[in-house]
This record gives sequence, structure tokens and C-alpha cells, in this order.
Amino acid sequence: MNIEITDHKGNKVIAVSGDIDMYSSPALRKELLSLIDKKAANLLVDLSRVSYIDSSGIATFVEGLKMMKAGGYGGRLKLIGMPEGIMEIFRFSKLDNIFEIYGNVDDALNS
Amino acid sequence: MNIEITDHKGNKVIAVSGDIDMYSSPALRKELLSLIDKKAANLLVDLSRVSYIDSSGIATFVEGLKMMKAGGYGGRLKLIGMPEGIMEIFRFSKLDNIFEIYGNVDDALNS
Amino acid sequence: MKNSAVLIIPSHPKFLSVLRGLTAAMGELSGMTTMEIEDVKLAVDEACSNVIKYAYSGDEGKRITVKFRIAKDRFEVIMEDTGIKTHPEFIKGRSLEDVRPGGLGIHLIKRAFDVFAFDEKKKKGNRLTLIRHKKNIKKSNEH
Amino acid sequence: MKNSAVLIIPSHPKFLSVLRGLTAAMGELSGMTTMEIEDVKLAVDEACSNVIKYAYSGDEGKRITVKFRIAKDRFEVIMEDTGIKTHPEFIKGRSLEDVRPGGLGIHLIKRAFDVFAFDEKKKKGNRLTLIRHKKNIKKSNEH
Ligand SMILES: Nc1ncnc2c1ncn2[C@@H]1O[C@H](COP(=O)(O)OP(=O)(O)O)[C@@H](O)[C@H]1O
Ligand SMILES: Nc1ncnc2c1ncn2[C@@H]1O[C@H](COP(=O)(O)OP(=O)(O)O)[C@@H](O)[C@H]1O
Repeated sequence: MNIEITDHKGNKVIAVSGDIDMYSSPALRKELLSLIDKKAANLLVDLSRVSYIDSSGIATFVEGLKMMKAGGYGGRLKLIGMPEGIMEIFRFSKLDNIFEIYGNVDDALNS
Repeated sequence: MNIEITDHKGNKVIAVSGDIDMYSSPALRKELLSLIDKKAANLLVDLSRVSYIDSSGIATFVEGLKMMKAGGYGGRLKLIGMPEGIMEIFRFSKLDNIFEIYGNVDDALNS
Repeated sequence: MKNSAVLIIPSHPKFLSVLRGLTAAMGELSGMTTMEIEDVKLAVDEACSNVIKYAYSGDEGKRITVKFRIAKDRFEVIMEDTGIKTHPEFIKGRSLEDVRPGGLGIHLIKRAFDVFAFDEKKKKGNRLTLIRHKKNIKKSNEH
Repeated sequence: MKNSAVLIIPSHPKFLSVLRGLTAAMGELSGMTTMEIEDVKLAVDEACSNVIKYAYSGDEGKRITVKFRIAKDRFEVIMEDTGIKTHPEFIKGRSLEDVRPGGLGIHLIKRAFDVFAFDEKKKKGNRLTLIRHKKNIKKSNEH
């Protein structure tokens, strides 16, 4: 797994690539929670180059979402570019309606 | 591995896909030798969708080339669309100058 | 041992990718579709993650043995550890309506495998048997 | 067994793809580049093909054990069989100028691995050790 953090019109974009599993998800968790700690208003996670995700990866996003809501500063976590195979796991886990999911960065920002 | 045989302007094209190894190469050998038996004038082997080849696969093509020359009917074996990773093994094996190698079917037929 | 393979790995999460690589290759050998392979790979990864987390309490220096068997009618995975005895009666995925981190692994395992059974007779450690029946049309149409 | 994995497969050529899948995953874990992984995968496949062909004379019902070990400075593969004793002095790839089918396997193994050694002390069957040193800049620039 690899993580790249960039700025897009003042919004933080976390681009993840490779496999998110029990080995790599702690590093993703750390990045996510540190950005939430800094009260990032819009937190976009680009999943388009993620080839695999297991339940520890899903748990990481669920935790991020909960932390963001608990922060009470109106920050929003948005998942973008989700490949079909990963979308399918979110659907199976009934999380596709819990997360804000967008096709690309612009759709996510215009919402 | 999968093999598809088609006709292109009266020439036989053998399109191979997947992995050519000690398990799959006997099937390729059979197809190749049966077409040579039928005295195919131009035998084009499309390797563009081959993901892997080992020495048994290389040996199969060397044998095919030898049989074709031994046939004495002027038939030519042409390898087309070779992916770089496979080309590299032919180069290492000093076979890149032994085989007729072309980018695509038309280049192979116009030569 | 015709049509079977055995993998022994350390109980370190970085070896999950190695187990996935092998699972995918065995799935392909058994004639599964790409989508089926993805489901089975995820399920085997989840089962192994649970061994590391629960049977070995995160100890990364133990070993896990995974046996694969391809039969005409099924795909079998047997996972063995020498860790803390699992009490199958306590294994329960969370309700999918109750959104919180964790509790998805068991659901993902049972989605891909028809049988999920711990060998009660094993003396030390655990032996988990996972069986996926072939031509399980219902399962493969579900998603 | 930290940083090592063991695979046991039948001596059937259809399991070569399974061995390649595992080899690729171990290569990735050891930090190899995609190109290095391709070379190592091919080399391990060739060594295993030779066990099937020569040590087992094509008998598909025997077993082959492959141990992988990742160390800081090297990538190690140990392949064991219970077949006919190999006489290392007779193992020789053909001259690359002498174009004919066969005789390439050993060249492809030695291209990827710095050490290719049979354990003379093993009583029954064979134990082949393959070692690839890391930061072998010469090798990786060759092609
Ligand atoms: N191999 C195991 N040994 C002991 N307990 C287990 C094992 N697998 C699962 N469990 C129990 O079942 C619960 C649900 O497991 P799972 O769905 O994988 O979710 P998670 O591990 O994320 O909590 C776990 O919280 C644990 O209590
Ligand atoms: N594991 C082995 N046991 C016995 N002989 C072997 C073994 N590996 C290779 N050889 C011998 O070395 C020769 C060269 O091997 P290789 O380069 O792999 O080419 P090929 O197997 O195509 O002939 C073989 O023909 C065989 O005589």
C-alpha cells in the first residue's frame, strides 16, 4: 500500500494505492486520524488505485467517519473513484449508504 | 493458456493468451505441429496476450521453426506482438535473431 | 496429495499478501472466475487475520498452516494454528445494521464458503475447515 | 521461521502456476522490482520443472517442498524432492549459439540467482539451494 496526500483547491486528498489489509491499514488509519485531528473540512479519499481491501481497511474508514462526525466541526469524509470490486464489498457490508461516495474529485467537491 | 486459430487473408494466425509453461506448452506444440503438417505457408503466432513463457514454451517455438524449415515447402513461422518481457527472454536466449519477429499481422505479411 | 497444496507462514500480517497470492493461484487452478477468486481470497485473508488476532493475540512469531484441496465438487481450505483454543459459540459477526468498525470478517468468510467449522477434536490449537461447493449458483449470483 | 514460508505441492506441472504465484508474492514482500520478480519467478519455475522432469522422471504423484527465506541481504529458495539423485556435474545448459529445443532452463536459473547448489549431504532425494544477493547492481542492469 502507498499513500499520497495532496491539496486540491484547499481540500486534502488522500490517494491510496495497492492492497489495504491488516498489515497496511494501521498506516492508513494514522494518516486519516491525523488529518481529522487537524479538522480537515473536506477529506477526500481517492481509492481508484486500490487493488484490494479487507475488513480491517473497511473498519479504518468506518472509524474515520465516526471520528469526523464526533469532531462536530462539520467535516465530511468522501470516498472517490471506488473500483467496482471494492464498491461491491461496501454494498455487501451495507456501507454504501453510510459513506459519501463519488466518481471523482470534482463531483465530490460540488456536492 | 488459451489458443485461438483464425484465418487472415489466407494465412493462419495462432493467437495465444495466458501462461505458456511446462503444463500448457504441450497443447501449443500440438497445434503448431499440426498446422506445419498441413504445410501452412505463413504461420503467424500472435503473442500479444501472453503473460508468461518459460523454457518449455521457447523450446516449442524452436522446434516449430526447425520442423518448418525441415518441411522444405518454404513455409515461414512469424512471431507477432511480442510483449517486452517475453522479447527480453528471447534476447537473453539469443533467439531474437533466429526468429522472424514483427510488431503486428500486417507487418508480418508485408515482409 | 494430488490436487492439494500446503503453505506454512509466520503469523505476521505481512504474510497475508503471500497467502492471498497462493489462494488466487489455487482458485484459478480450480477453474473459478475472477470474481469468485476475489471473494475466496478475501475470505481466506479474513480467516487468517482472525488467527493472528485471536488465536495468537497478535504474536507475530508463530506459524500458520494452510492446506488447499481442489476436488471436482468443492474447494477446501484447512487452516491450522497452535494458539489459544477458539470457542466457536462466541464467533459472531456484528449485525450489518449496527455500523461500527469490526465484525465484518465472519460475514465475508461465510459469503465465500458454505462450510465454516472448527475441529472440536483437535487437542492443541485450532483447525478451521472452509468448504466452498462448486456450482453454487445462488452464491455467485448474489452480487 | 520469521520471514520464511514453505510451500508443498504435488509434482504435477499444473502446480507450477501455484509456485509462481507464491514466488511473486514473496518477491514483492522482499522489495523486488516487477522486473526482478519476473526473473525470479521464471527461475524458480525452471528449477521446479527440472525436478518434475529429472528427479521424478515425470511422475506427477510425488511431492516438492519449496522454502523461501527473505533476509536483509538475500532472497533464498530451497527446493527439495525425494526423487532420483541429481549429479550436479551433469547439469549443463546448452551453448546459446547451438540453437535447439531445451537447454535454456539452467541459464535462466543462473541469471536470477547467484548461488545454485545441490546439497551433497542429503541422503534421499535432492535439496537445491538458490540464493539471490540483494543490490546486485550488475545483474539487474544486464537487461
Ligand atoms: N479465529 C478466532 N478465534 C477466536 N475468536 C474469533 C475468531 N474469529 C473470530 N472470532 C470472534 O468473532 C468476532 C467476529 O469476527 P470478525 O467478523 O472477523 O470481526 P472482527 O475480527 O473485526 O471483530 C470477533 O470479534 C471475535 O470475538
Ligand atoms: N534437477 C535436475 N536433476 C538432474 N538433471 C538435471 C536437473 N536439472 C537439469 N538437469 C540436466 O541439465 C540439463 C540442462 O537443463 P536445462 O537447462 O533446464 O534444460 P532442459 O531441461 O530443457 O534440457 C538437462 O537436460 C538435464 O540433463
